[in-house]
Amino acid sequence: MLALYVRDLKLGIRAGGGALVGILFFLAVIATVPFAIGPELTLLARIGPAMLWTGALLASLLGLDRLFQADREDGSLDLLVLAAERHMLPLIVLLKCLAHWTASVLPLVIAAPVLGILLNMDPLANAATTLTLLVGSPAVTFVGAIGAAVAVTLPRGGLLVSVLILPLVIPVLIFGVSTAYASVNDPAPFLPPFLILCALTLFFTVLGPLAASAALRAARG
Amino acid sequence: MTETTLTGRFAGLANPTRFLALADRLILPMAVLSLLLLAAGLVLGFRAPADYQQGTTVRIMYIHVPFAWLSMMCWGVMSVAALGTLVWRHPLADVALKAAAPVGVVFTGLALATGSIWGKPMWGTWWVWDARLTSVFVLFLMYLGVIALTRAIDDAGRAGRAAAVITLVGAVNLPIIKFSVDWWNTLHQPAAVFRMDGPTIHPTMLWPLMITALGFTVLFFTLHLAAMRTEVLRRRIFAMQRLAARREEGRSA
Amino acid sequence: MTHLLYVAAAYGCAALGLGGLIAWIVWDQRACRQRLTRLEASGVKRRSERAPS
Amino acid sequence: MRLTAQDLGAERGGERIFSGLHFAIGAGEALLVTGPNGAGKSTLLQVLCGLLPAAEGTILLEGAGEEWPTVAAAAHYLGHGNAMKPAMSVEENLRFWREFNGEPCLEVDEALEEVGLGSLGYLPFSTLSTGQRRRAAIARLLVSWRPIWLLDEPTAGLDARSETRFTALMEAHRADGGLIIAATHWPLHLQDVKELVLGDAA
Repeated sequence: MLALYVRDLKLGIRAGGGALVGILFFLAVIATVPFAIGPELTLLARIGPAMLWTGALLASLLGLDRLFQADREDGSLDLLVLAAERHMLPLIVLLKCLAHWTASVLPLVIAAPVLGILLNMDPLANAATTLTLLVGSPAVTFVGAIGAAVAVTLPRGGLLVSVLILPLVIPVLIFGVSTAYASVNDPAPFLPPFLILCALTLFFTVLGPLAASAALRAARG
Repeated sequence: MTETTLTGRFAGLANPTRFLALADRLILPMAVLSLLLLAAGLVLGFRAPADYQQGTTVRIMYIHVPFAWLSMMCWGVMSVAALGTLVWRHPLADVALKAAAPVGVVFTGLALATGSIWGKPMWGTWWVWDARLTSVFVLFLMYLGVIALTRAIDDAGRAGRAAAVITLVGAVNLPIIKFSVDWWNTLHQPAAVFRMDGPTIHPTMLWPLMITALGFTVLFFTLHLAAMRTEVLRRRIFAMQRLAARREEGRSA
Repeated sequence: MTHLLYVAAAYGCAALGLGGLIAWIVWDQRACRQRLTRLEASGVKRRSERAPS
Repeated sequence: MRLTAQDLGAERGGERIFSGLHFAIGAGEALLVTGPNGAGKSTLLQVLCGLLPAAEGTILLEGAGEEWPTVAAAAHYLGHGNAMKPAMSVEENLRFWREFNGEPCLEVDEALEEVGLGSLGYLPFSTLSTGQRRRAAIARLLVSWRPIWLLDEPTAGLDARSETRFTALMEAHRADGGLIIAATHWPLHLQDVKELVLGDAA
């Protein structure tokens, strides 16, 4: 099983993989905000966490449709489904999601604090946003895997994946951003939304692979 | 300027093998030269008196300003290489372009980093949307785009031509970006921002700046040449890999 | 006094950036040379080399 | 080990492809599935290995012991795709499949030698020609042991020499007690082969 994780990780990082595109998209989204809103530092600081979260969310949705499409095109998806006796399919999907998260989404989380500086966020908000991104982004990948599995047979599934799973990802966005803001303006509680965010991630860690493997099997017919 | 004479020599180097031989001979002396220049420039710079207003932070100027100049110059070199690919059909032009982009992105990134570190004591924040810093930031994005483009397409010829077009389009747009960012900046920025490198630099500081700038320029061309050499080797590897596969195919049929 | 800290930070950052770039170029070059020698070891002749023989 | 199918039927996209198929294959035997294009050869193979649900009829695997509970667990499926990643080298691909599929059999370089790609292991998969890619895909069958081989157009793109080499490999597999079901247009020069013709003749 580890071999699958290592293989997908290697493929993700290579030039052709989605990692570079995700980072570029995230950078572009964050870079355009100040030009639209103006170099007004206080305003930028206020919307900083929201922009980081939206940018990271959309960037990780971007690379998701290639999650199963590449394997389907060269025929290895059939073999992965066939190996269900030896390795449970949900486990295979879980590992592929983790590999995709490490290759494409983790760099986004690492880049977030640097971009936070561009948005003139103070260190506390920056750290809180990065923490929530680190905790919340796996949920996005796991939910996205369901969309990717459903859209694997469609020729141009890419866009459909984002539309399909955007509503499912709204809760993660809400709790992520509210946790980030709670760190800055004191009255707002920090721990409750943060714990809910962790719960969401754990929930999707289970639901995602299960639903995605069901969708993959259903897509065979 | 150094750049045009260099391309003159590039034109004579159509044959990659001759280029590799020249590169092997040139890289070491150029590296040593750049180290010497940098050492001299920095020593002079640190012996010059600190700025009356900023104190010792002005010494960041000796690396920030060269980085900023080089980030612009690198795009110039890439544009010449782009012309080489599209107009003069020089076989090594797209290699020069693909090799220059990573070096350019590092120099631009360092220009931004040193600029923001230099700005911290003055403006109290790490990043201010100052007109110059912003346009260098946009340039940084453009470098990343070219790098992504040159690595996305595996067919070298097509990738070279596509990157050349994007580089030339970028070069044409640089002044437009510069102008619009200045306008955008003055439109919103109420406070007058401290000008980065002050109109009149004291001669004792000007000399070290010139020397470090020259040192960094030579360093840039050394790294560019080394990156080009690796790129030529990589192309040779791809060709030989296909040959190896063909050869086996031929033998087994 | 903290000003010196900023100067050190700037130079440190520059050294890190340039060091990383140089390391990447050297590493990339060594990787390519290794693959090249391996290809040549397996007896693949490039067109230009083959022509004279 | 015996694989039997009783009045097997399959649908694809709501349309009945074939129905009422009977065959039984024991260890060491081979079944050649022939028929015009679209007669459902590939569908039959996918139904056998469980990739597609069977519309009617049953598939029975007897005498395989608990080591091979289902056909899917006991089978190698070689489809139209080669299941290899172009960006990775041939060796890396095979090493991945060997580790992922378990039951290691031949070493990677031995398998490559068997299919005549011994010297090309380190090349990226993308630089290989179609025939060489198919041979690399065949090498995947050799690196891990599975008693049942379900082959869909295995010799597509192979030249004469590779075909004879592949026939020898299949004979060796049958000798080891494995069984083969191959869907193909071209004859595979295998001895005492059972025939199953699909399409209008069935």
